[in-house]
Amino acid sequence: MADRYEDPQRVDLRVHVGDLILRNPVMPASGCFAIEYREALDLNRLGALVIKSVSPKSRAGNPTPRVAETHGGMLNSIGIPSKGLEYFRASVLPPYTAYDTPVVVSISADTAEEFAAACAEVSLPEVAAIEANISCPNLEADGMAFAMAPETTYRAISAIRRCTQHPVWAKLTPNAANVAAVAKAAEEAGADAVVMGNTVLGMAIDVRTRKPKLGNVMGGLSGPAIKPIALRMVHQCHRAVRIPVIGCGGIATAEDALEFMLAGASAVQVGTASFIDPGVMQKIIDGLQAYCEQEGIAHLRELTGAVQLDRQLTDRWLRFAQQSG
Amino acid sequence: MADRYEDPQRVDLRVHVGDLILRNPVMPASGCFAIEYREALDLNRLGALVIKSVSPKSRAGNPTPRVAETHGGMLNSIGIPSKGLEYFRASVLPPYTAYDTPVVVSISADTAEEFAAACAEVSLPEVAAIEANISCPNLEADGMAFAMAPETTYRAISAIRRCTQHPVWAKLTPNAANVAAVAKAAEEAGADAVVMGNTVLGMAIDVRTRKPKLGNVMGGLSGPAIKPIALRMVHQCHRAVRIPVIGCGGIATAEDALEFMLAGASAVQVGTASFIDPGVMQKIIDGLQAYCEQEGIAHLRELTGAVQLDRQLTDRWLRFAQQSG
Amino acid sequence: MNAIVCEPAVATNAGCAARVASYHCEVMEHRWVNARYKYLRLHAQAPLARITRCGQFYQLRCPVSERQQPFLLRPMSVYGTGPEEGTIEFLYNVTGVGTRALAELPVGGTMEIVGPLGNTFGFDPAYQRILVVARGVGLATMAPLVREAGNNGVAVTALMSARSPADLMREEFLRGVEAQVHSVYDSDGSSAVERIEILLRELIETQALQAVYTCGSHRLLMLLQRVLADYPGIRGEVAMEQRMACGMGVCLSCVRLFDCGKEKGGKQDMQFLRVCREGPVFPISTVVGEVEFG
Amino acid sequence: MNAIVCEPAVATNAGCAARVASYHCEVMEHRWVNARYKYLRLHAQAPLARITRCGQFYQLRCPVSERQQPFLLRPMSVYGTGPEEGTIEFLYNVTGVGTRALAELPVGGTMEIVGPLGNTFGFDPAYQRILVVARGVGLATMAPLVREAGNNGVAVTALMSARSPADLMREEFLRGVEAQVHSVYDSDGSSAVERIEILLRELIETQALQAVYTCGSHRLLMLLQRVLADYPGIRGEVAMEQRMACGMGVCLSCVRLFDCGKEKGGKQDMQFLRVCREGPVFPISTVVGEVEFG
Ligand SMILES: Cc1cc2nc3c(=O)[nH]c(=O)nc-3n(C[C@H](O)[C@H](O)[C@H](O)COP(=O)(O)OP(=O)(O)OC[C@H]3O[C@@H](n4cnc5c(N)ncnc54)[C@H](O)[C@@H]3O)c2cc1C
Ligand SMILES: Cc1cc2nc3c(=O)[nH]c(=O)nc-3n(C[C@H](O)[C@H](O)[C@H](O)COP(=O)(O)OP(=O)(O)OC[C@H]3O[C@@H](n4cnc5c(N)ncnc54)[C@H](O)[C@@H]3O)c2cc1C
Ligand SMILES: Cc1cc2nc3c(=O)[nH]c(=O)nc-3n(C[C@H](O)[C@H](O)[C@H](O)COP(=O)(O)O)c2cc1C
Ligand SMILES: Cc1cc2nc3c(=O)[nH]c(=O)nc-3n(C[C@H](O)[C@H](O)[C@H](O)COP(=O)(O)O)c2cc1C
Ligand code: FES
Ligand code: FES
Repeated sequence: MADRYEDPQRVDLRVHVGDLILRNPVMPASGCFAIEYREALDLNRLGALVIKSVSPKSRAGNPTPRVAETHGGMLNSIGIPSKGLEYFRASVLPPYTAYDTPVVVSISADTAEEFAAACAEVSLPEVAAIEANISCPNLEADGMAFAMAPETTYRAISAIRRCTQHPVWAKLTPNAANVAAVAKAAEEAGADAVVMGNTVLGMAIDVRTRKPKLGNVMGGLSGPAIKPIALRMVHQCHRAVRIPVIGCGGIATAEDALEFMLAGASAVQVGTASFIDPGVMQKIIDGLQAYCEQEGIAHLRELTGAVQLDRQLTDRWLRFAQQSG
Repeated sequence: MADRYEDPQRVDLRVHVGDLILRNPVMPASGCFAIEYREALDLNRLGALVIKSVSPKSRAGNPTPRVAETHGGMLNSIGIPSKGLEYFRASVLPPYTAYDTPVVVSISADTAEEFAAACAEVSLPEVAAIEANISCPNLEADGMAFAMAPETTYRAISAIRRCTQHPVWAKLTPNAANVAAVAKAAEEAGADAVVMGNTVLGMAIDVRTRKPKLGNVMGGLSGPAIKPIALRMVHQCHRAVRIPVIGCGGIATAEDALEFMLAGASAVQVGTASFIDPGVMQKIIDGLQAYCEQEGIAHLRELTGAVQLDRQLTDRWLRFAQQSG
Repeated sequence: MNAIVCEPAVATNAGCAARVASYHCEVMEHRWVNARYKYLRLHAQAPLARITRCGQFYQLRCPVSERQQPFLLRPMSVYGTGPEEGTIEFLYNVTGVGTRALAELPVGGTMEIVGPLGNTFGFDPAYQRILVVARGVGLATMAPLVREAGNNGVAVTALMSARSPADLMREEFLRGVEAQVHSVYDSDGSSAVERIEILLRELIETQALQAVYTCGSHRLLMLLQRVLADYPGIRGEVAMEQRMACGMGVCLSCVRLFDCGKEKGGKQDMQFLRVCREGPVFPISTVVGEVEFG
Repeated sequence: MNAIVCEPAVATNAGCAARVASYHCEVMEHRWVNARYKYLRLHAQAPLARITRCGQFYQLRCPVSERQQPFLLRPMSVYGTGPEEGTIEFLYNVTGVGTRALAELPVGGTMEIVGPLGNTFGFDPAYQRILVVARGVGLATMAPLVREAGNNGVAVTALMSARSPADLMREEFLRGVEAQVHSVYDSDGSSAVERIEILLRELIETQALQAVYTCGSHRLLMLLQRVLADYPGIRGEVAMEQRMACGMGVCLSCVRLFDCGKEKGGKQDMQFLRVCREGPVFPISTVVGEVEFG
């Protein structure tokens, strides 16, 4: 059945994320999107709609100031303010499901059991997939989170897997030392995709007042500054797992999105860039279209993992270099 | 005894790194400095001279291209080209020791034993301290290095400690998940200071050629982009250990240096910024001087760790927020 | 989109037809009005004058230069619009990275602005007289309100507070609208809270005020809250500030706590509201006078 | 600092008195010379003309704009200096992020340049005739050499290769110096290697050449290496390019492998040398003709 909001051009921008088919690979990153963006974007033209993480427990979020800018990026310590799942289902979710675009609910929770129960609760017919935010810097533990290690990742995702038939995406953190192993644990525990990645824990100080720039002292770094880190991790995950990888971190242009796809992403999430231009996601989609036309690419999804690696290069270099004294 | 190159002004810029007293906290980061900078700087006015890492084994370094720029930073995969320690002692070291500034030799090695032997070999009277580069992304192991974990850090540093009386600085990597634990391991193994940190492993792809921008595929991200990450880690190390922390990562201005000192650094290293302006270290020193004069600070070293944290803030915030529905 | 606070967010936004966009503008005029403030007039190929309402703000993409590289957009109240459809004006204080970069923008240069954002002042053309209490940059925010009053034949009393007469910017505030102006200064002590309180109460008692608006001073806001508590019939509104990232209600960085009155159960109903979305204009009575959080 | 390759790095640099600095320059002239190349004339409050030598380069801090944010400096050969002490010229191809940003720099604007960097062409004023073999941007690098030859009464033969006559930039290369010019083009097939080889051998046989210099084409470089092997008495030099970060010999990013001839033991002495420091000018005979590394 043809998607009536599908781009009518010759190029096929559709991508697969497990069993889900998205009309294009561009979706918002959780926490950097809310229904208000319908004022700036046609939500029927995005690949998916990812909602701000919700936690089953009611939470106030972190002290203000909650944002600070850095070179080529920003720090945030919003936390996950939440009025609980009941409020979420009754008042937050409905406007998103009014569109013809798959809705992804992001869950944040403190324990594996809480995660599982929350995911079960949002496994509604109108929800296309559940993103488990096992990566949000848990600041009480100095930045530690489930996705910091393969074991805790496995525990959280398998608990969730037992409680839902919905596609589960595991959102990993770039603060982990070995993301490939973490991605593998998520895959083994039954995740349908991994989202790589979240913000990198950072800090900034005002040298005049000598105070931290964030009320919460530390916070997550996002934006173009972290793009090379996220891209590297997407590539590492792509090499480590068979499930799709969704790239996230610093994407602001169609070129950035293409770089992530070449590195191994099946789809991409756009976060901070929307704060600079709320219409940026549509511009990225248009740019992907234009690139495919220029380069004669019929199906955008063929680019996933298509980076050209020359596996013998280093060997050849070393042989070449051996000639040197 | 007065240092004749010490800045003659009222402000005391001297800092202590263990038993070493530096005339000011500003020194180059290893690999971003070589004797050629004497053409652009008075090396007698820097806090210390840190030489490019040398490995006991002869190595060619990585394939070209070895550098690529990113938003607010750069990637490098130079590797550690080396002609061995004998060449180093005979031909590399001597011009550095001609100055009245402490010389720090940086060692890179593949095993703990190789590290220990190399450190012993460079424990020369004209060498003020040895920096053990246990952090350089070991790209054959997908970015793994000694400093990725406390155990391997402890092993490398204690092997070194047994073989030298010289001050040993452990250079840690931001790719580790828990730098505080790694710093603690270095301290327990007998390091005199930790240098936090090195480059963050990253990647970039040219979307036209579809090839990685670095011959080596992945490389280390440095420059202003990583500053908030390095700063956070300096602060975490400062809270975790009693030995001095030397801050490194994205420092380009006096304000940046001050931010690192407030976060807990006793001294700072400047890397990539010198590539943009080879005279930048002197400008940073002058800026520290000016800041101290403006703010009425007599001894710069008092700023170490002087960030003003309000430890009750979150509690107060939560009580405040509890009022909300 | 008036300042009717404490409705559930969903209801506030439902069916909202306003369009927010990034507008490419040309700099038509850009000059210092005193040692710290600059006046900026932009022109876009879009009917900004028509779509922008009194009290709203835009987020400005300050230019990037070698020395200043602002990343986030900067929220700025609309100081004025028109007479051309595409014309919009700002009046801003040159303080940090972004506004210093902005100050270097040459006439003929271009910049992006995102908006219109936020709610509007609650103003009724049938009012007889309003009181505006301004300090510093607050006058940029309330200038459109003064103009609207002028256009509608509503009398204006202005209480202007400044460090010294040189900082007052009286002409910049009134822009030709007739008003009864009371100026107070730090330099001669006339801006002391006790003295302003006496003046305020006198104005309220003697003038038939329907509404009081303020912006730019926490101290004056708290004073007004106290004084207006005695006059529940008078509308009192304030335009607030907070650090922002998205400016559109999405990121939750710009929250402040508000006291939305008694719930049915008798408990105070305190809510975190987004300054960029439920605000920037709030009823003065709802402001929680905390000062310890940034 | 001539192109005497393969000395140990330490010796090359020892006692080096040259000063490298970041110079703040004003843009005096900036214009397109054809569809892809721009000419840039800068002025600094420093005797750049006096301290800069033939074949050296500077690193340019390209301006930062909303759309282009180059981070690293861009290496550019000096196209000319003087007549004023503070004047320096560049001729550059607008290709990527940095040069596109550079192309937007207005006359009257300012930029930083770092230098002078690198070694120089080996040129002897006593020469009778030199041959310069240029393609594309190579002519910017060799233009000062042509001028120096002209100033010293040394005859110049120029072999210029281009896509088409419109791309040749003959006047830009010679800048008034008399020369015997042979132009070859891709468009009419005259730039084919076999045809150039015939031309080259003829020139070498018939003209009393003391030196041959080249820049801008790997293909021509390899051809020259082959041809010059038959004429060991002729000095052959090439200016090379490589990705750079520091430009000063510090970071080791700009290495290429060179063949420095037989060692005592009879083994080939191959060395990684820094294009920014031991170069950019190298003896043609030492170039290792690899093409597979970037
Ligand atoms: C709704 C609204 C309307 C405003 N209207 C005006 C106006 O008309 N004229 C005017 O001069 N100023 C106005 N301000 C304040 C203005 O946004 C800040 O002065 C400006 O952001 C400072 O930026 P900077 O880069 O110069 O300062 P920096 O200190 O370098 O800014 C660093 C960060 O802090 C933020 N920030 C700093 N001060 C403030 C502040 N007071 N409020 C919110 N964020 C801040 C910046 O946006 C930036 O993200 C308004 C603020 C808000 C929220
Ligand atoms: C010693 C030397 C002298 C040069 N002289 C001239 C000259 O006079 N005129 C001229 O037009 N060009 C010259 N070049 C080439 C010039 O440096 C590049 O064209 C320029 O760096 C491209 O920058 P970009 O930002 O436009 O391209 P991008 O592709 O966006 O650059 C990305 C990165 O790659 C580097 N890079 C790209 N191409 C080259 C190259 N060919 N050589 C070295 N680095 C490169 C850039 O410096 C930058 O770091 C010279 C190069 C060297 C090494
Ligand atoms: C203000 C803000 C709030 C965020 N909130 C969430 C969140 O609730 N859940 C989550 O999984 N990620 C959250 N993130 C992380 C983003 O989804 C994204 O992973 C990260 O910002 C990196 O992408 P970017 O560089 O494109 O912004 C948040 C990021 C920002 C900047
Ligand atoms: C080109 C380059 C080469 C480097 N070589 C080394 C090295 O040999 N040894 C080492 O410990 N660190 C090396 N580093 C890392 C730097 O010392 C420094 O830790 C890092 O660049 C972060 O600091 P910065 O952002 O100020 O550059 C190198 C960095 C760069 C950019
Ligand atoms: S600034 Fe993002 S919600 Fe207000
Ligand atoms: S560019 Fe750094 S060594 Fe040549």
